[in-house]
This record gives sequence, C-alpha cells and structure tokens, in this order.
Amino acid sequence: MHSCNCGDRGHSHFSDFFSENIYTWCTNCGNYGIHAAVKRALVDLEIKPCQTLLAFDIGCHGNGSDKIGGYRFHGLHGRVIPFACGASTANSKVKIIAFGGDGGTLGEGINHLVLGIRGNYDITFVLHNNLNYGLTLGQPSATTKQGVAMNAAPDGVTSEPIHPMKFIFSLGPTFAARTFSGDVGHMAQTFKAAIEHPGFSFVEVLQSCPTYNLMTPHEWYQERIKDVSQIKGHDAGDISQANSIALDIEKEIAVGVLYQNKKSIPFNLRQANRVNKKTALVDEVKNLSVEKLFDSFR
Amino acid sequence: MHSCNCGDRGHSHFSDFFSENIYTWCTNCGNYGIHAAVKRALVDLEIKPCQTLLAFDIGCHGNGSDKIGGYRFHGLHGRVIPFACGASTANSKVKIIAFGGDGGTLGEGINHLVLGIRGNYDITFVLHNNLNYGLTLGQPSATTKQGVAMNAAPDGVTSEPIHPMKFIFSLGPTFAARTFSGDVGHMAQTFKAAIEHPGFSFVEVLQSCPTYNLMTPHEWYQERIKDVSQIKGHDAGDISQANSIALDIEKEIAVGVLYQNKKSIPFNLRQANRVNKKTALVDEVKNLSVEKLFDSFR
Amino acid sequence: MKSSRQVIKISGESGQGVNSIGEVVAKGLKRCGFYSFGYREYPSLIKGGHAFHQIDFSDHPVSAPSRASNVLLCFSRVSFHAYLPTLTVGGQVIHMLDELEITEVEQKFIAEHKIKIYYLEAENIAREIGGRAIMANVVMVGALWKLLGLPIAPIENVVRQQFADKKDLVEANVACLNRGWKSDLGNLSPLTILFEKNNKREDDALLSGNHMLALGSVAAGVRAYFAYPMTPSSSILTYMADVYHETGILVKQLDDEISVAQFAIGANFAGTRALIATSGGGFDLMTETISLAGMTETPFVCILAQRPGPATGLPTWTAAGDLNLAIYAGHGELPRCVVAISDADSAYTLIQKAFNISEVYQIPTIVLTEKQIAESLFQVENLPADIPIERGLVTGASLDKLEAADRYKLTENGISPRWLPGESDATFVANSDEHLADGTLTEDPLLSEQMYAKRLRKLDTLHDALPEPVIIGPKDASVTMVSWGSVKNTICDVMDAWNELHPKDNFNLLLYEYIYPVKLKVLTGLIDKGQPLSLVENNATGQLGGLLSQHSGFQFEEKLLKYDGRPFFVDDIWEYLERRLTK
Amino acid sequence: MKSSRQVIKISGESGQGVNSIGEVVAKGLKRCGFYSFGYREYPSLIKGGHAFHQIDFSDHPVSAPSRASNVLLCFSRVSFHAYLPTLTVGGQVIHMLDELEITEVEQKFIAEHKIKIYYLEAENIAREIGGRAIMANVVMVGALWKLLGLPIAPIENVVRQQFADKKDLVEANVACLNRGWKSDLGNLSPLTILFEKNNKREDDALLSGNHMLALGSVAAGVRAYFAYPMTPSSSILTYMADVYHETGILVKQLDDEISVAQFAIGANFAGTRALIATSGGGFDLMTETISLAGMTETPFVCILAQRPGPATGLPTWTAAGDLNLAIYAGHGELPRCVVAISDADSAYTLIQKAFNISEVYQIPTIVLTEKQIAESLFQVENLPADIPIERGLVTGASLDKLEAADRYKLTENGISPRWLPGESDATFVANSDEHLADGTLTEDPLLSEQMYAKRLRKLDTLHDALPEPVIIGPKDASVTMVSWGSVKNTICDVMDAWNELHPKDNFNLLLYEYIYPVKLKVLTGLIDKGQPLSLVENNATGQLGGLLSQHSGFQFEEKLLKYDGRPFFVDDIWEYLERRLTK
Ligand SMILES: Cc1ncc(C[n+]2csc(CCOP(=O)(O)OP(=O)(O)O)c2C)c(N)n1
Ligand SMILES: Cc1ncc(C[n+]2csc(CCOP(=O)(O)OP(=O)(O)O)c2C)c(N)n1
Ligand code: SF4
Ligand code: SF4
Ligand SMILES: [Mg+2]
Ligand SMILES: [Mg+2]
Repeated sequence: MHSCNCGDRGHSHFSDFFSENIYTWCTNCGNYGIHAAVKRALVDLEIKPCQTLLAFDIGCHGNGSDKIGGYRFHGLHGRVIPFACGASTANSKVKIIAFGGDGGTLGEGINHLVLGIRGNYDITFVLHNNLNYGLTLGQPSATTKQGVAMNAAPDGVTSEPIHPMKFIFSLGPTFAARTFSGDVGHMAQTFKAAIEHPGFSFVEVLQSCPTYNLMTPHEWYQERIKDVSQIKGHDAGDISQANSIALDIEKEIAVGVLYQNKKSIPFNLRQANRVNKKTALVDEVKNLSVEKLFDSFR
Repeated sequence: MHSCNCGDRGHSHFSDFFSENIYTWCTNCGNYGIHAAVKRALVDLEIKPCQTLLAFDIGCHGNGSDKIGGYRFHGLHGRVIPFACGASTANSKVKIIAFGGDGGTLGEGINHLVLGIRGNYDITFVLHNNLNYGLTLGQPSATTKQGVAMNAAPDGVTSEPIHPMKFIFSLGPTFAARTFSGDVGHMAQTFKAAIEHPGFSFVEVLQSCPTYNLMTPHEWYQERIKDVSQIKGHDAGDISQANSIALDIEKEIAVGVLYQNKKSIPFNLRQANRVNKKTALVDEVKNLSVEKLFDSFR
Repeated sequence: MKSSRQVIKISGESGQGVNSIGEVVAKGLKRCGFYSFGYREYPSLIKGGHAFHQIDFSDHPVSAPSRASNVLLCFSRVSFHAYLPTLTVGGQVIHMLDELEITEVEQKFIAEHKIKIYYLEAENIAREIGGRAIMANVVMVGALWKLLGLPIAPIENVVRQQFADKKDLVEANVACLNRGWKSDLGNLSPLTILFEKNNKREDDALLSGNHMLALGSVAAGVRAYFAYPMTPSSSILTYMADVYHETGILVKQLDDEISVAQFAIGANFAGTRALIATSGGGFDLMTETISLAGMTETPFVCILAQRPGPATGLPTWTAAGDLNLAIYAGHGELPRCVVAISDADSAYTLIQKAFNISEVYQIPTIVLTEKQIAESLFQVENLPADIPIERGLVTGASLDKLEAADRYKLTENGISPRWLPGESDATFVANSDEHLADGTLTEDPLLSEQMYAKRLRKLDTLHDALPEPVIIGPKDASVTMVSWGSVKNTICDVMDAWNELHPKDNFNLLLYEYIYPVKLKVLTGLIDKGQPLSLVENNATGQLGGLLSQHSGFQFEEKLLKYDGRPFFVDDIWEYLERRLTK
Repeated sequence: MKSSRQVIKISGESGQGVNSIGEVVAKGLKRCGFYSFGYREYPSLIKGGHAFHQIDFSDHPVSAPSRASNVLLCFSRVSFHAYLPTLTVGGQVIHMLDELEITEVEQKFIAEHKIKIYYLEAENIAREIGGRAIMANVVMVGALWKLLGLPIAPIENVVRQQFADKKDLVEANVACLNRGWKSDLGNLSPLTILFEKNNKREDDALLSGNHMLALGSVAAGVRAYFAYPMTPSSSILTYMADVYHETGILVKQLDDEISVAQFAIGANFAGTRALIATSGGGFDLMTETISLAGMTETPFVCILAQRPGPATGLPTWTAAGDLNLAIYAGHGELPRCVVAISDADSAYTLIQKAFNISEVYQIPTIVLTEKQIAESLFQVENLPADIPIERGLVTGASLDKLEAADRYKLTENGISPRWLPGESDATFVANSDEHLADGTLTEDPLLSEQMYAKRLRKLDTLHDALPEPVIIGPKDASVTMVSWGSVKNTICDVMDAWNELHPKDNFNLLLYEYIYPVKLKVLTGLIDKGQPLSLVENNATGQLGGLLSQHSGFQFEEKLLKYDGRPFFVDDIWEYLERRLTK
C-alpha cells in the first residue's frame, strides 16, 4: 500500500486539521469544544490528518464533518458504528474515530452499539450525548429525562432514560470513559487514552446543547463532574468498581477513564485464520487462484 | 366492539388450542414443551383462543405458529416485539404473547427489545433461547458460548455471549423470569405470572435444541436449574437481588420469577392524553370532525 | 402574469423567527383581502445560516412561488448577501443591519437592477419601546406594511392574536408595529399593487400540507400516530403531539423506523387505524414491513415525504424522486397502492382515501408528499368534504358464521373476508410464510400459486375502482403537461394567465394523484389522438414518465425535469412555455 | 428429447442425508461417463418433512430439471407418498420402508402408470454389515446402481472418496454398497439407457452456483465476507467459513443485515473488497446503504439471492421476483448496476465483473441469483478465465498531486478520481449530504444539480461500456424467447432437441445477464424486424419485460410466467412450445 508522503507520525500540527469551512453550530454548542479536543488529542499523539479516518453520524455533531481535516465519512443516521467497525477490519493503520449522537446511537442504531462493543472492533467511539435530537429540532432521545416536555412530547417522555454506562457495562466493554464538552483539556486527555486503547473505546461526552437541553446546561454539568483521579482508590482495571462509580449521573458525575481492560484483544487479532497475517485486508486485493478449491469439487 | 360469542373468561380447554396441523420440529426439541406450557397457562387463566393474540418471530419456534389455536401473527424475523407492542397499544383486551428466538431477539431485533422494555408495553415476551440460529441450520447466535464451533464459525465465535438477564436489567425491566423447556409445569407457572403482570414481561426459556446445541443439552440444564423458591430469602421485588441471582448461568441457574415490580405502570396507562379513556384505540375508529382544529388556522 | 402577483421575502438566520413573521405577514395580507402562498427555504442546521419565508400574494388564489421577489426584509447580514440577487428589477430592501457592508459585485447588481435599500434601526427601536431586541422583527413588519400601503388595523389584529397567550408582550409588540409603520422609508417607493383586494375570504385558514395530512387522518379515524423524526415529515409528528389532548390520538415517537412500521402493522392488525410518516431513508427501512403487509393482507398506510436524495441528500429541500421507490420497494411481488398529494386539499382527501383503500383491499398504501407541499403555507377556504370510513370488515352476526379458512379464502376479486382479533371464535394465523386459506403454511406448488395469484388479483380489482387522472384546464389545448405532486400548483398558477395571452398556444395538465396501479384510459386517449404531451417532474429521471411508458408504450420526447432541490417556480413553467413557443 | 435423459429422484426426510447421497450418485454417474444436473427440493424445517435431490443425467450437458423422474429412491414413508405421483409412466421405485401402506388412490396411479415397486430391507442389511442403520442409504445406492446396469467400480471409488476422512467407516460402506448392488430387484426391469457414455469429462467438478459465486469472489480479490444467514444465500457463508484458512479471507457473521451492509461499505471505503449476500427481506434492510453508496460513490457489491416472496414467502424455494427491487430500491436517484447470473459459469465470471464495475464506476452493483442456481449442482469442466482486477484507483506518484477537490471533480463521464484513506495528503469527506468536489456540504441549487447530474452521468458511461444481451441458439429462429436467470438453463436444455424436431418452428433465446442500465440495441433490432418475442420469467409480473417495455416501448404479448416456487422444468418449456405450435 502506498503511503502518503507525510511519512510516519511526528509532525502533526493543530493547523493541519483546520478547514476553511465555517462551523454552523449554535453559539456555545458543546460540539465546538469536542472538535477542539479531538484535534488536540490527534496532534498530541502525532497523528496526521492523512492517518485518520473520522466517521460521523447524521445529527448536529455530524454537521462538523466538513469542518475538520482528515479522511472523513459522513454516512447515515444511526449507522456510524458498523461503518467504522467495517473499516477497522480492513485497515488498522489508519486511526478510526467514530462520532454519534444519543439519538443515532441509543435510538436508531443501538443494535450496532451492542455489536461494536461485543466484537471489540478497534475504533474509538465518541457519544455526543446532548439528551435530545438536536438536528431535527429537539425531540426527546433515549437519554432525555422522564417527564421533560420536548418537541413531540408535550407532556414529557413516559419512559426512564437509558443510562449509557449501565447499558454498555452489561455488554462487557474493554474501555469506557466519560467526559464533558465544557472541558477541552479533559476531553483531549480522555480521547487520547481512548485512541490508544486497542479495541472498542467508548467515550460518552456530556454535551451541552444550549438550544434544546435547558434542563442540564453547561453549568449544571460543570458543578457536578468529578474526575476519577479525585475519587479515592478508583481502579480503572476493576469493572465492578467502574460500574458503581458510573452510576450517579445526577449529583456527582464521575468523568475520566472509568474502565479499561488492559488485556483487551481487538477484533482483528481474534480471527483464527488471520491472526498471523502481516498484511491488512486493504493490502491483499489481487486475483487469487482458486484452482485448488475448485479441484476439491471434482 | 363486537365480541366473539364465546363470552368472557371461564370455559377455556386445552383442546380449544389444538390444531390439526402437525408440528415439524425435530424430535425432542424444547419447543414442544413450550407450546404445551403456553396452552396450559392460558387454560389455567381461563383465556380462550379468541381472547389471545400470539405473535411469532421467524425461526424454528415460529414454525409452530400454525399449530396452535388463537389469533396469531407470524411476521418478520427479529420484529415480533414491535409488532406485539404496537398491537398492545390498540387493544388491551386481547392477551398478547410474543415469541422470539435468541437470533431474532438478541441479534436482528435487539433494538426492539430495548424499546419494549423501556416502554413497558403490556405484553408477555417469551425468549426461546436455544443458543443458536436453528432454522438456518445452526449458526451461532449472540448467546452462543465463546469458542464453540458452529456452522459459519468453524473455530468458534470470537465474542463473549450476551447475558440476557444482565442485558435487560440494565434497562429497568418491570418483570423478568427464567424457565426451562424441559419442565412444562414450571414454564406454565412462569408464563401465568408473566401474562398477569401489567407491562412488559420478559421470560427467558432455556430451550434445548438437540440438533444444534450439543454443548448444553436438556440434561445439562436439568442438572443446574434451581427455582427461586429454593433460594433462601429471595425477594422478587428487589432488583439488585434479582440482578445478582440471575448472574450465574453456568453452575446453578436460577429459574422462576427473578424480578417483578409490583407497581409497574404499563405503557397505555402512562399516556397523558389517554389515561382516562374508557375505550381502546380499536373501538374509536370513526370519522372525527376536525372543524375546530382547522379553525385555529384561520 | 407577473403583474398579477407581488412577492415578499422575509429573510434572516435560522432561529430568528423568520417563519412566524412569515405567517404574521401572510395572515395580514389575507385580512387585507389578498390570497397568499408561503414558501420556505432553510438550511439543515439549527441556528445561523440563512433562511427565508417568501409570500406570493395576489387577487386570486396562488399556490406556487416565484423565483424572484419584489421586497426583501432582512434580519441578518448573511441573508442580505444571500438574497439580494433574488430581487426583481426595481426590488426594494428593508434591513436592520447596522453598518451593512455592500460588496462591489452587489453594488453593481443594485445599480443594474435599480434596487432601493432602506436601513431601519429596528433593534434600537424595539429595545426602546418593547424592551427586547427580538421585537425588531415586528418593527420591520410595520415598515413593510407602510411600504405596501396597507391599513394597519388588520395586521395589528394579527399581531394581537399571535401574542394572545403572552399578554405582557402584546402591547409592546403592537407599539413596535406601529412605530415601524411610521418609518419614513427613505427613498423607497410605496409598492404599486396592480390588483384588487377582493375582500371575501379573509377567514381562510393558512396551513401547510402536513397540517392537512394530519387533519385528514384525524377525520379518517386514525387513532395512533407513530413516527421517528425525519424532515420533511417531522412537522406532522409535532402537530399531532401538539393537539393530542384535543384528538385523543396516541402519539408516540419511537426509536427507529423499523419499529414505527412494525408498531403500525401491529396496531392495524389489532384493528385500529395507525398512521406513520417518514422520508426516503426511513422509508427504506420500512420496506420489509411493506412486503409483510402485502403478504399478510394487513392494512398499512405510510406517508413518504420526499426530499432530494440519495442518502441524506438535501434534508430541508424539495424533490419528487421517490416514486419508483414507492412502487417497487419491498421484496417479492405484492399488491399496493401509491397515491401522491399535490396540495393542501388533496392532502386532506387522499389520506382518507388511502385508509379506505388500505382496509378494503387489505394492502399497503403509500401516500407521497414533498417538502414543497409539506411545509408551504396554503390558503384554504374550507375543509373538503369528509370521506365516509370504509373498513371492509366482517361485522355483526356474520362474525358468528366465520371459519378460519374464510380469512384468506380464494375469491374472484382477490379480496377475502377480514375480521379483527377478539371478534370471532374463528381464529386464524396471519402468516408471512406462503399459506392456505386459514393461514396454515404451505409449500405446495398449486396452492402457493393460487394464493399468490389471489393477492395480485386485488391489484386488478383496485385498478378498476380507481379514478382516472384528471385534466385541469381547457379541454382542448395545444399541449398537455403530464405531472404529479407539487408541480401541479406551479402549472396551475401559470395556466390562466398564459392561456389568456396565448389562446392558440395554450396548455392543460394531466394530473396523476392515483398513480399505482396506473390508470391509462385518459392518457392513451390523448396519445391516440396525437396530442402533444410534455412530462414535467421534480426529479432527474422522469419517474412517472417511466411508469407510463412501461404500461402504455408511449415514450415522452418532451420533458421538463428539475432536480436542484427547489420546487418549480412559476418562472420555470412560464419560461419553458416561452422556449417552446420560439422552437 | 425425453429419451435423451434419465431422471433419478433420491428422497427422504430433511436430515436423512438426501443431499449427500444425491452428490454421491451424481459423482458416480459422472465417473461412468454421463453428464448430470442435481436439483433440490426441501422444506423450511430442520428434520422431518420430505425432501429430494433429483439427478437428471444424459450424454450431453444438462443443467435443468425434469418435472417427473424415472426412478424414485425412498428413505422415508412421507417421501414415498409425496413423490410417487412424480414418476413417469413405467417409473420404478426402490424403497426401504417396512410394511409400507399404499392408499387406494396410489394403487390406481401405480396401475395406470405401470409403476414397479421394490422393497429392499436396507436398514437390516446396513445394521448387519455396517453396524449402523444410517448406512442403509448406501445400500440403496448399490441397488440403484444395479437397476441402472452400471459397473460398481466408479461408484465404489466415489464412496471411498466421500468417507476418506472417516476411515473406520469406509469398508463398511463399501460392503453395504456392494450388498445393495447384489439385490435381485424383484420385478424391476433394468433401466434402458438409450444414450451413450461418452466418457470424456469424468473429472468435471460438481458444484452449486453459490460455490461458484464464492470462488469467483475469491478470484476477484475479495478479502472480507460479511453476512447474516438467509436462505438461499446462507451456503455462501458456510462455504466461505469452511475454506477461510485456505483463502485467508475475513469471514464474519454479523447480527443483522444493516450491519452487514455498513461493514461492507466501511471496508470498501477503507480500500479492500468486501462481499455480502442476502435474500429479499435482508436486502430491503440494506437499501438505505445502497443509496449511501450511490451518494458517496463508494464501491459496494451485494448478492441478492432470490426466493419467493413477499415477506418470508417460501424460504427454501425458487423465484426471480426481485428484479424491480434490485433496480429501484434505495431512496433517491442514483447510478447502479444490476447483473443476473444464470448458471455456475456466469456466477464465476459476473461476480468478478461486478467488483470491477463497482470500483471503476464507484457505484453499487447488485448481483442477482436464485435458489435454483444457488443450490443446484452443476457439472463444470473447468473454471472460466479469471477477469483481471480493475480498481480505478489513483496510484503511485499521482497520489502526491491530488487535491481534496479531485475526489468528486465534475467530469464528462461522471467518474472522478478515487483514492484510499491513508494514501495521500489530500484528505476529503465522503458526504451523504449533497456536496461540492471535496465533499463539503452544499445547498446551492446550481452546484447541487451539477453534482447530482455528474453522478447520474456514470450511468450513461456504464451503459456504453456494458455488453449487449446475447442470443443463444440459431441466429434466425421463428421465435425468440427473452429471459434472464435460471430460466436460461431450461430453455437451453430443450433447445437442441426441439429445434432438431421442429426446424421450421425453431426458437432461440435472448439472454439478459447485464440487466441495468438496460441495453436495447439487439432487442430493438429484433423488434424492428418484427421478430416474434416471447417473455419467459420465473415471476408473476414479468419484471424484465416491464423494464424493456419502459425503455423500448415494446409491449410483450406472449409471456410464459411461472410463480409456484418451482423453477422451469424442461417439460414446462417443451409443453409451452407444443401449445404454441397448435395455436
Ligand atoms: C433513517 C433516518 N431517520 C431519521 C433521520 C432524521 N434525523 C437526522 S438527525 C436525527 C436525530 C439527531 O439526534 P442525535 O443523534 O442525538 O444527534 P444531535 O443532532 O442531537 O447531535 C434524525 C432523527 C435520518 N437522517 N435518517
Ligand atoms: C431479514 C431476515 N434475515 C434473515 C432471515 C433468515 N432467518 C430465518 S430464521 C433465522 C434465525 C433463527 O434463529 P433464532 O431467532 O434463534 O430462532 P431459532 O430458529 O433458533 O428458534 C434467520 C437468520 C430472515 N427470515 N429474515
Ligand atoms: S441544537 Fe444543540 S447540539 Fe445542535 S448545534 Fe444547536 S446547541 Fe449544538
Ligand atoms: S433445530 Fe433445534 S430448535 Fe430447531 S426444531 Fe430442531 S431441535 Fe428444535
Ligand atoms: Mg443528540
Ligand atoms: Mg435460536
């Protein structure tokens, strides 16, 4: 495989990820910070635009797909996870980060979240959890709190919200982190850990949406988050500890890497017939003789 | 709404559910017992065929849909839950029981399981968990144990199986039970409790499949199951207790009603604009004047 | 034609209230005795960008937009730059943009087009009088009214009505309005409106195609509305939810479109009428369920609100590119009905018909609409007549005589008795596998074929029952446009004026609303007599044309196709006719 | 014609090994110097029911089944009752059913059709000699061989080969075979085989269309296979997994078809070749992704293995009813290619072509097959020639000169440069929203329209590059059948014999394998010269016919359509030709 002429890691700059297209998010939207943090994480890890594949769902966050550098794919609503997982099976040299909203991820495509975590495909997944369907004008999502009146639910939704961490912990994840769109530094740190983790890295970003989520604005989160480093004795290697510190999302909200399995074996290394291959699927596309297979039918 | 001339509950017989069509399952398939138990539960509850709507997924179990009495719908693979939930919003007088396989429920349609539980639609859902895709000749399902060689996975699947109870407990169910296809009496008891529960009743049946599931045959389950009544001090009202007794599925497998929220409010009673309605949606189909609504646009 | 309408464009950022001001202005014009039509353009983002609400008004009913406007109201800089070029010669601008910078290119355009521009410090005024900058919009409306030379009372009433539930704001808004009305307007010239105010229908309703679909469905006895938001269908969901206390309908947003389709088929099978709506991408996900509805003969009605594709495409723009999808999607061969609404009235009527067809024939019915119909504001005098509900159900004493094998009985017209769960002792299975008369699975060649043919026979029965497409306009014309959907409105808006001017080169319209199964009698009549036919569609491939060719053998040589995300403007049709003339 | 082939039906319950015995018999016949074709019928259940594997054999290649058989081998009671009526006059039965009860109707049939029946206590024999009842099947094969009057050595070799990896069973099986071969066969008469053993191709392979699709895709450089099981596509998954150590291909069963389609588009976008396959219901779920592939210009190849619909339909039976689905499904207007394989050879070739088309034109390609091709056993002499891979990628030094705006550059033929993530500094966005040349979102009318038109231009470019449909048979014939898919095999099987008998009423076949975009030159040539055309399709609505009518204006008056879940039997075509003759 031909490699782009920017060579190996080592010379990535923030400006390399700059795009001339102008962001179209609302003023003070949490997505701005998320993009800044993604860029910073990539630069810190010395990953260049041409060494990334950023995959976007359809939603407000996805409208940023043409406003950042890197190879990018802006696909269908709810389908960013299987797209990115599929890409990860073919080319593990390009770093793959997938972005999805709470609507696309915990509504339309929740089946894919299950698949991605269980398969432990080697991608980083960033959940833009703004507690609503932003791009379609503020309908409730699976994380909207019970009873909050929204577009299409004038008397509030009638189910309890999904607790994203509880949900994914039921599926045996290898990496689970939480961070907040108001803290670029914390996000960048968290994304870096996620990107470096081999396997499916789930990162929930508590994303403020000043337009539609009036219940838990920026300040609400600001006052409640607490980094795991400040939680005495937290061991990110212990899944049951992780499970329990993840629970509170009302009073003291734990952020940072909640859980990481250091022995994580990503999907590609679990495949019995490929585990010793030096090449990736993208390197192997050539006419293959099938004479021998054919002969076995004679 | 006209009601069938068999009147109210009270005269249901096992034979009412008899069908002249001959079952086509393999000899000793666990599905035989499940059908027997369903009939027994309905008869015990004095529910007649015309007072039921039995909804079937596509899979081996679904091939029983024309071999039992009752109104029945045999729909698409993976979609039995939203079909049944939709029906339950329209007519709450007919008892709705939905049946699905592990493939359809925890693969193709796992998003619907999430939706059904969260919405607490008033149906009973029976999971025929035979740890494989029976009807398509024994491919692995989401509950197939890691490493077991199957059709299409000659070296075994590479993910850990979904633990159905762990999964649904992460979603706030109102009723969760487990039973075994080898014990008709236990199944009938469990189904009865499920049918009587208002809201989404999740019942996992450990179903033997002598043809494709050779790892955990009838006897394997037989030796391991233990009814909750024999588990000292188990309180089905306590979700965290339920959670923990549900965990072991290898050595001592708890069966019976693991959890039930006695204050469960089913979906139809949560709707702000319908909660005081005496009629069901099926009773209300008539031309409605919209003059007043139209006038508000003048 | 041009002189018979005036066009006002109210523009600003998304989120600046362009739409509600648009509605206020349209209502005001109506109260002043005009007919109006509201057309919206906006980007797929929440705030910022540029958007407009354009009102075409006239002394006769209008239902399609012009390409260019006479007056431009600007609430934001971006919108000034975006829409300045859409002004006609002599166009006038009122903006509220302090120190607006005008580029050289714009200067040139302004000069060449003799455009006049007026800056109103509406925000300052609003803050002064009303205490809030947002009231600047109302100040601007006042100034507009001045420019239009219209009396203030009617629009003042509208403003009072609009803010009725925010009592504390009413008077301030009225004051803002009046203050705007008193602006001197600088060098702007009062608009010369060359047509009458025939003050008869000032109580008309102003509402969108989506509103009328919703109202029609309520009238049709729909009792459940399930949806997953997707433009341009989402506003049906919003409206259904907003009025659900009044209607008592179960309104539930679900988590994906497959669930939506399955909830609908479940609720319909149980025996109510459930409605669902989506756009192309969501519809794709529902197609397996459409196939299921065909097989199990369960009623199923889905609104497919079109926008430009493929994929996400242009989410907030318009197109009519999913006709083939509606006709062919869903695997296997199944009977179905496809209808396409063309305006607010037909929305109300066809959605009712769709339910009757779906229930009586036990087939899926797809109701096509387009963003252009879904979100434009139509002026409607009265509700069309309600269509009596036909359910095609076995009822009463006949229920006692049923046998299971009646459910899918082989009949000549393909329609078998249908009854609801809980209604009879005769229980059956609705089977997605091929089946016998009671639903029992069969793999027998003869019995399978018979059931397969029975289902498809319903298509012939339905075909015979459906109305032929209608000819709108003069019976004899030098050319007949063949079309469907919102294009109708543009064609009709042009028709009278053009035909008056060109009595020898006049045209009429063959409008398809009932599209599939396709009716051919009127069309082949025209073909046989050699009538020139021109296909006009809001897509690139001429999909209705393809369908008609397939069944009639006729190949359209003349086509006017548009696929830039915009509806047909009246100018498009007018210019096309002029081009035809000089050919 | 009839006398030029013999037909053996091996029948039993699902799970009784009918298929492996079918393969053994077919291989034995091949080794004896015959050409054979294996046709399977089985129900959608795991064990029980009745199923058969039918082998038509001859002295010339055969590739379609007869309706009736000369010999019936029965392993189960149900299969005896089910298939007795499918015997020809003079047919013979060997069964192993102790105290078989024959009904009166059957007795009558037996008498009228001069059927001879022989009971072989194969199970007892098997238990005696081999120690296992299951070896009764092999005893039965021995008896069959006696009836056929064929030498034992070739079939003995096949049995040895078949049990090569179960060494302990080989000798017992061989003994069972020989013991069967020594049966006296009661009153059965040795079969009179009127044709030659032209012993030249005894090393031919016997394999299914699905095997050949899999092999073709491996040859085409496919490196990932994703699937969700669905008959009749599932055996591709099974085979791909069975040989994945040999091929090194990533083979992964996923949890639903949407994931399958998305994994494929992800892997293809990253730059490998991923293959997927499904049947109608699963395909419905993939259609939104097909729309996405069209919009983002990402290669995408999907095998659509047809079975009768709608909904679950007849899962283990055959049909060709999803052509319209393949052409029209997926919302919006997008360029795509639809090809249909017709046999094992074209499976191998077309799947390779499909990948080249998909990559070079950057469009989705749908490869249609049918259960009849997917699961029948074809005799194939050698692999067709491999097709060199064409990827249409920018490579080498040119990668350094790329700019982002090259990716979707407006070009005359619609094809823009494509390169893979990680290959160049020029990074772009593949956008499902309408976009500019570098993928940036646009809502501009002109720029949107240009990109929309660019994509659709690829359809014209592709159209020009595709081959015309081929005429098979005599150049001049009194009628031309127009068809696609497996029907070809039946038509070809009949062709020589019929045309020899009816030189004046002969026929040929216009076969469509490249179906969309549709090639019309050869067809319109025929239409223009007034050639009688007869449409033959394995569906109820004549979908290829519809497509051809739409584009050519020609209306097919003569149609032979079959939709009972069965393929066209040679008898269907023969009888149709006879009916035509007497009309
Ligand atoms: C199949 C499909 N259904 C629906 C939509 C419409 N849609 C676009 S974005 C969106 C929801 C976005 O919510 P979320 O994923 O939370 O993202 P956010 O906008 O809040 O960032 C929906 C429903 C779509 N594009 N495709
Ligand atoms: C959309 C779709 N995909 C795939 C299939 C094929 N299919 C039929 S049954 C089945 C799996 C059945 O497994 P499970 O749900 O566990 O039921 P079981 O047969 O084991 O009882 C599949 C994949 C289908 N019918 N529809
Ligand atoms: S609606 Fe919310 S998420 Fe969307 S751009 Fe605005 S603030 Fe951000
Ligand atoms: S394959 Fe398994 S589940 Fe299916 S019928 Fe046979 S034993 Fe039952
Ligand atoms: Mg969101
Ligand atoms: Mg199963």
